[in-house]
Amino acid sequence: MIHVGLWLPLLAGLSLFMLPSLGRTFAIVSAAVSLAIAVALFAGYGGQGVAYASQTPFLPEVGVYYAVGLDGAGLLLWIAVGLVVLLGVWIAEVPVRFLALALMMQTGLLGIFAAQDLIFFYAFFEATLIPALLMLWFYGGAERLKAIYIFALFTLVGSLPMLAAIFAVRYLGGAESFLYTDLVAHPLTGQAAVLAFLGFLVALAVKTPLFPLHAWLPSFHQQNHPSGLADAMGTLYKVGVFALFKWAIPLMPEGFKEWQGLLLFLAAFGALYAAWLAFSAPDWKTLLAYAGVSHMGVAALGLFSGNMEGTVGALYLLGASMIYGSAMFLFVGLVYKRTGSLDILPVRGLARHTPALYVLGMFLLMAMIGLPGLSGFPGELMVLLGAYKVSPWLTFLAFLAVIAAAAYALTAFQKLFQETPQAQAVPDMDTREWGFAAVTVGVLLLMGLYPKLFTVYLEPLGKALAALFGGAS
Amino acid sequence: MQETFLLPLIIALPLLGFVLLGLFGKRIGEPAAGWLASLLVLGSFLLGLVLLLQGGGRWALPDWLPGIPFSLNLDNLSGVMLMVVTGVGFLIHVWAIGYMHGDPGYSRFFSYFNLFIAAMLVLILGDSLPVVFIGWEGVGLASYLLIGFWYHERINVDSARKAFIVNRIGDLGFLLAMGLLWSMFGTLSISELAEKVEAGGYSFTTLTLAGFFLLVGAMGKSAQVPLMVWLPDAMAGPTPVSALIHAATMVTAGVYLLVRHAFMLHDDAYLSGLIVFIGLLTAFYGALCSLGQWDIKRIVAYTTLSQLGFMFVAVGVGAYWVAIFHIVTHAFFKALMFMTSGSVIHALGGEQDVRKMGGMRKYLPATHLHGLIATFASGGLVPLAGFWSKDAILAYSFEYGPWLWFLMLLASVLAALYSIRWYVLVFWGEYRGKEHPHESPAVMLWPNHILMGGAIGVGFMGLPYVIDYKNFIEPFLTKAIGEFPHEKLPVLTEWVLILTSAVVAIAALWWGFRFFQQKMPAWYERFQAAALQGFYADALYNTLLVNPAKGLAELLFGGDKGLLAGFAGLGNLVGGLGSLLARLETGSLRFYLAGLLVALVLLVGWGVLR
Amino acid sequence: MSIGFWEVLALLVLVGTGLAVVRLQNAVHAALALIANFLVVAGVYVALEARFVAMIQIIVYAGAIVVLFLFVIMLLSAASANVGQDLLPRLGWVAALGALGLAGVLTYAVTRFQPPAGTPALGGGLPQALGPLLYDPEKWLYALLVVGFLLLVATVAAVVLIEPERIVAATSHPAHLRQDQKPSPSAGQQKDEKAVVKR
Amino acid sequence: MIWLVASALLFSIGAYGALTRRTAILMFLSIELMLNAAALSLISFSKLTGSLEAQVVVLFIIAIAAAEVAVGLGLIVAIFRRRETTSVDELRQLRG
Repeated sequence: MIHVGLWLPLLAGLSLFMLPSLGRTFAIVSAAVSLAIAVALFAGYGGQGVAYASQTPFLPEVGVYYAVGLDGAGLLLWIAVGLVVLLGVWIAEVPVRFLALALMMQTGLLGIFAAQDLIFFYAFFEATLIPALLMLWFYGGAERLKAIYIFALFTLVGSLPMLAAIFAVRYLGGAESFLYTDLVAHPLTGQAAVLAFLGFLVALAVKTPLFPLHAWLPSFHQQNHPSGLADAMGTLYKVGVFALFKWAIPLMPEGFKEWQGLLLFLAAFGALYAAWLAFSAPDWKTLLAYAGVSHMGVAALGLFSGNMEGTVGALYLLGASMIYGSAMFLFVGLVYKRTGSLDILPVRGLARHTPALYVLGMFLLMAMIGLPGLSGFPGELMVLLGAYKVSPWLTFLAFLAVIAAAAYALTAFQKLFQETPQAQAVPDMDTREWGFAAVTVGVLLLMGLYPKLFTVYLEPLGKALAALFGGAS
Repeated sequence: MQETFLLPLIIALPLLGFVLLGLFGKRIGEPAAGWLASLLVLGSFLLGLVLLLQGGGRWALPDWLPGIPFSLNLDNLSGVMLMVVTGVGFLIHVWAIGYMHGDPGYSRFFSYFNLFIAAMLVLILGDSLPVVFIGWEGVGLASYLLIGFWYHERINVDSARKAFIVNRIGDLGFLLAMGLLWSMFGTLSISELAEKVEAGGYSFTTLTLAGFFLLVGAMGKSAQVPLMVWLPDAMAGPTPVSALIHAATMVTAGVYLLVRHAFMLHDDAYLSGLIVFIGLLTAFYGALCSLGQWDIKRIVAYTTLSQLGFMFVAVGVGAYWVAIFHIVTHAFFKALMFMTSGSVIHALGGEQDVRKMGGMRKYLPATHLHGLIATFASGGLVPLAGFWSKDAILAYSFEYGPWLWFLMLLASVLAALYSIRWYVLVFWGEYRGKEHPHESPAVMLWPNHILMGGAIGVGFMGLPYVIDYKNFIEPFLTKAIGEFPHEKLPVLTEWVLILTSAVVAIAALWWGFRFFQQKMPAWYERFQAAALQGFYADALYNTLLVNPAKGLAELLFGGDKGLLAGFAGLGNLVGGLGSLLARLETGSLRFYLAGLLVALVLLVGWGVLR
Repeated sequence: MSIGFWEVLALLVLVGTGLAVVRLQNAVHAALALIANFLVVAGVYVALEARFVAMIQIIVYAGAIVVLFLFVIMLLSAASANVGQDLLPRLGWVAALGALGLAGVLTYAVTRFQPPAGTPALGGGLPQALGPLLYDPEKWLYALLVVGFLLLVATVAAVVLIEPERIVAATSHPAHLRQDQKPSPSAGQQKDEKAVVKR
Repeated sequence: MIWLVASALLFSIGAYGALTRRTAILMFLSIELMLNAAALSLISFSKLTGSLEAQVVVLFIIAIAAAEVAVGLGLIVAIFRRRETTSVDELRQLRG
C-alpha cells in the first residue's frame, strides 16, 4: 500500500496534466485517496521502528536500493502532506494543470519522508523542485522570473555540497550501500564528518529555511499564484528539519556536535528576527513567509537541542506548521478572491460581511502564533522544554518571538477584518469553503488538544536521537 | 480525592456553550442564547460544588505529551476559585442578558463569554503547568476577543491587541518557568513539583529564578507594574466583560498562580520581597491613577489595579490564604462596582463620563444601594467583606514589618478615597447630563442584589482569630496550599490593628465624601492631569519600547532585502572572478601555448623535485 | 654507456640543427635543418639498437613528412617567417625562459633515471624482433589496425580539407546560420559565389 | 643517458620554436621536432631497459605523426585559402 500511496499522486498528476478534461474532481479524488492511504497506514502502524519497509535493488552494484518505509515522523508528515494537498485542491480556484502539478509534487514530498535510501532521498528531494518551479513559472506573478532565479539558485547551489557529502558519508563512512540502516551503522567520524555535515547543512538550511539562508523565501511566496496553492505546497517543501533529523544528524553525529552551538544560535536568532520583521511586511504573503521562517527557526532550535523533548517538539511543530501554514496561505487566497489584493493596508474591515471567514481566520492565526489548545502549541512547548536544557539564553531569545508573533499577526488581522466596516459587501463562505474550514479547524483542535495521538510515536524517535549524544533525555 | 470524569465535564459545559452559540448563535437568538450560556455556567457551578463537597477530585490523561500528563485537580484552592468564577460568572452572565439586549452581536458575546469561563476553568483546574497554560492563554484570547468585541471601532481593537501583546510578555515568563522547572525536576505537574521542591537537592538560586519567571507571568496577567498598561485600556470592552474578566476573575489568575506555587515562594526572601515591592507599587499606582480618571469604567479599572496590588502584597508576605480570601471578597464587591457602573451607563444610554453623571441616587434607587455597598466594601468599612480581607492583609504586613503595615494603611486610605470619589461623582450632586436615566430591568438588578449580599457577608468566612478562633476559610485553604509556619500576632496588637484600620477607613470615607463634593483645589487639578494619563506610563512605553521596536522591524525588513542583495553580491563576485578569468581567453594560440609551457615546467618541476 | 667523440658530435649537431629549425627565417631552410636533424636522430637510433625504427625514421619522417612540409611551403609561397604583425612581442622572452626551465627540469629528471641492471638483448631492433610484437593479437595488433584506419581517415580528411571549393562552401555556410538581413536564398548564394571567386 | 639529455634539449628547443614562430607551418615544424624528441627518449629508454615495446610505440608515433601532418597541413592550406595568411596571431576565432 505504501507504494500506491507514494506513486498514485504522480500518476494522477501526470494523467491530469495530459488530460485536463478529467477536471478538478479527479484531483480531489486522488488527493482524498492518498490521504486515506496515509491515515490507513497510520492506523495500522504498530509502534516502533520503520514500518511498511520494502527494498528492491535499483543499482545494487553501487549500493542503491529503492527502499521506502515509514516511521512515526514519516507517518505524521504523510498525513500532513495528504491533508494539505487535499485542502489545496479542494479550495484553490486554479487551472486544472496547476492541480496536476501539485499532485506531482505530492509524490516528491511523500518520497522525501518515506525514502530509506539516501540516493532516493536525494532524488525525491531534488525532483520535488521541478513542479514547484513549474508552478511558479506558469502561474506566478509579474516578477516571477526573478523569483524563480533566486529560488532555483538557492536550492540548486545548496544541493551540490549535499551531493558531495552524500558520497563522503557512504564511502568515507565505509557503508556497504546507501541504505539508511547501513549508513547509520557506519556513522562518519572526525574532520570528514564536520565537513560532510556542513555539506548537508547548506542544502537543508535552504529548505528549512534557516537564517540567513531564508532570503529566497519572501520573493518565492510573493510571486506565487494568489490562490495560495503553490505557497501551500512550498510550505510542505520546508523539509529541512526533517532531513536534518532523519539523515544529517544520525549519519554524522560528530559533525553535528561541532556545529551545534552555531546552529542553535542561528535557529534562535532567526526565529526572533523573522518574527520581528514580519511586523513590517506590507502584504500577507510576505508576512506568512516570515512567520514560516520564524516557526521553522523554533523547530530547528528544538532539533538542534539534540534531546528527546526538543526532537519531538521539532517534528510535531513541523507537521503542525505544515498544516496551519499551508491553510493560512489558502485562507489568504480566499481573502484575495474577495478583495483582489493581498496588501495589508488599507484597512478592509471584512468581518462585518464575512463573520464565518473571520472566525476561520482567527483560528488559523491563533494556531500560527502558538495558542495553547491549537496545533502550534504542543510542538512549541516541547521545543521550549528541550531547548531550555541546552541553552536558556537562546531559548529566551527565540521565544521573544512569542511576543513579536502576537504583534505582527494581530496587527495584520486587525487591518483585514476589523476597524471600519467595509463599504461594499463581499460574500461570506460558501459550502465548499465551509468544508475547508471544518476540516482545518478540526485538525487544528485535534492536534492541539490530543497531541498524544502522534507524540507516542515521535517519542521513541526523539529518544533514539538523544541516545546519539549520550542519551541525555 | 477521586478519579472522576466529571471534572473535565465542568469545563466541557461552557465549552459546549461556546461551540453551540458560535455555530448556531444567530438561530438561537435573543434572549435564549444568553440564558443558555448562563445555565451552562450554572451547571458548571453546581457540578463543581457537588464535587467540592465530596472532597474534590482528579482526572488525568497520562502522557498527553511525552512525560506530561493532561491532569486536572479539584482541591480546596481550585475549588474556591471555581466557585468564584462560575458563581460570580453566572451572575454576570445573567446581568449581561439585560445589558447586551439589542446588540447585533448578542449571541457572539455569550459565545465568547462561555469560552472565557471554559478557559478560566482550565486555568484553575489544571494540575500540570502546560494545562494551566492552555487556560492561561485561553483567557487571554477570550479577553482579546471581548475587549475588541465592538471591533469596528479602531480604539477597541487597538486596546484588545495591546492587552494580548502585553499579556504575552507575561506568558513568555510562564513559558520560561516551564522550561526551567522541567530542566530542574523533569516534571511539570504541580503536585509532583511540590514534592520535589520539598525533597530538595537543587540549587535555590535556580528555584528563585523559576519563581521569578512565574512572577513575570503573574504580573502580565494580573496587570502589575510595570505590565499594568493594558488593563485600563481593556475597558473598551462591554461592561460585563470588565466586571467578569478584568475585575473578578482573570486578572486574579496571576495571584492564583503564585498561591498555587506557594511551596516555591515561601522560603524565598528575595522573591517574596520582590512580590511585596511590586504589589505595593501597583497598589499605589492604581489608587493614584484612579483618583484622576473621568471615565467611570477607567476609575473602576484602576481601583482593580490597586486591589490586585493588595493581593500581591498578601502573597509576598506569605499570607497565601488571605490573597485568595481577598480574591473572593474582591470578586464580589468589584463585580458589583462594575455592574453598578454598567447599570448607570445603561441607564444613561452609553454615557461613561462621570462629569455628565451625578445625582443618580434619585433616579436609580436600587442601583444606588448597590453602589453604596460596593463603595463601602471596597473602601474597607466595618464589617463589610472588603474590610476583613484587607485587614488580614494588613495584619500579615505588620508581621512582615511595621513599615509595610504603615504603607499598606496609606494605600487603603487611598482605596477608601477612590471608592468614595466614584460614589460621590456618580450618585451625589446634581445630574449633569441630558439623557433621561431609567432604572435597569430585573434581570440586571437581581444579580446585583446577590452580589451585594456577597459583598456584605462573604467576609465573615475569614474573620481574624481574635474574633473567631477558627474561621472557615484559613484551614480550608491551607489544606491545599500547604501549612507554612507563621506566628500569630498577640491579641492586643491584633485588636489595635483592626481598630486602627477600621477607624482610618471610616475617617477616609467621611473626609472623601465631603471633599469630592466641593470644587477641587488647584493642587488636586494638577495631580489629576497627571493621573488621568496614568502618570504617562503609556507615553513612556511608546517612546522607549514600542516605537523603537517598530522602527527596528522596519530596519530589519529593509535589512532582509539587503541580505538577498548580499547573496546576489556573492553571485556577482563569482561572476566577476569569471570575467577576470575570461580575459585570459585571448584567442591567441601562442598565448595559450605559453600557458601550456609554463604549466608544463611547473608540473614537471613539481614532479621531479617533490 | 661511454660518452665518446661521436656521441658529443651527434649531440652538438642535434642541438645545432634543432636551433636552426626554430630560428632560421627562411622556412625552406628550417625544413631542411629538420631533415638533417631527423637523419642524425636516425643514426642515433641505429646506435641504440633500433635499426628498423631508424629506417622508418628516414623513410617516413625525413623522406615523406618533411618533404610534405616543403611542398606546402612552396605551394603557399610561405617561405618567410616574418608574416603579419607580432601581436605578442614579449612572448620571445617568456618562451626562452620557459624553454630553459623546461630543459633544466627535464634534464634533471632524466639524469635521475636509474637503469635496471643487466640489459637483455634487443635483437638489434630488427623487424624480426618487432614483428611478433606488432602482429600479436595479445599485444599491439589491434592498435596497429586502428592506426591504419586512422591513416586512411586522415588521408580522406586532408583531401576534403584542401580540395573542392564546393564542399567547403556547402559545409561551412549552412543556410540556417546565415546572418543576412534579407533571407532571399538567391542573394545569399550570390554572395557565396563572390567570396569563392575572390579566393 | 646522453641521448635522454639530447631528447630533453630537443624538446625544449621545439617548445621554444612553437612559441616564437608566427607562421603556422613553422610552428608545426617545431612541434614535429618536439614529437621527435619524445620518440628519441623512448628509444633511449628502450636501450636502457631493454624493452622492445618502446620501439613499437615509436613506430606508432611515426605513423600518427604522418596522419597528423597530413591533416594539419591540410588545415593550414585550407585556412590559407580562406584568409590568405599563415600567421597564427591573426587567427583569433578560437575565442568563444
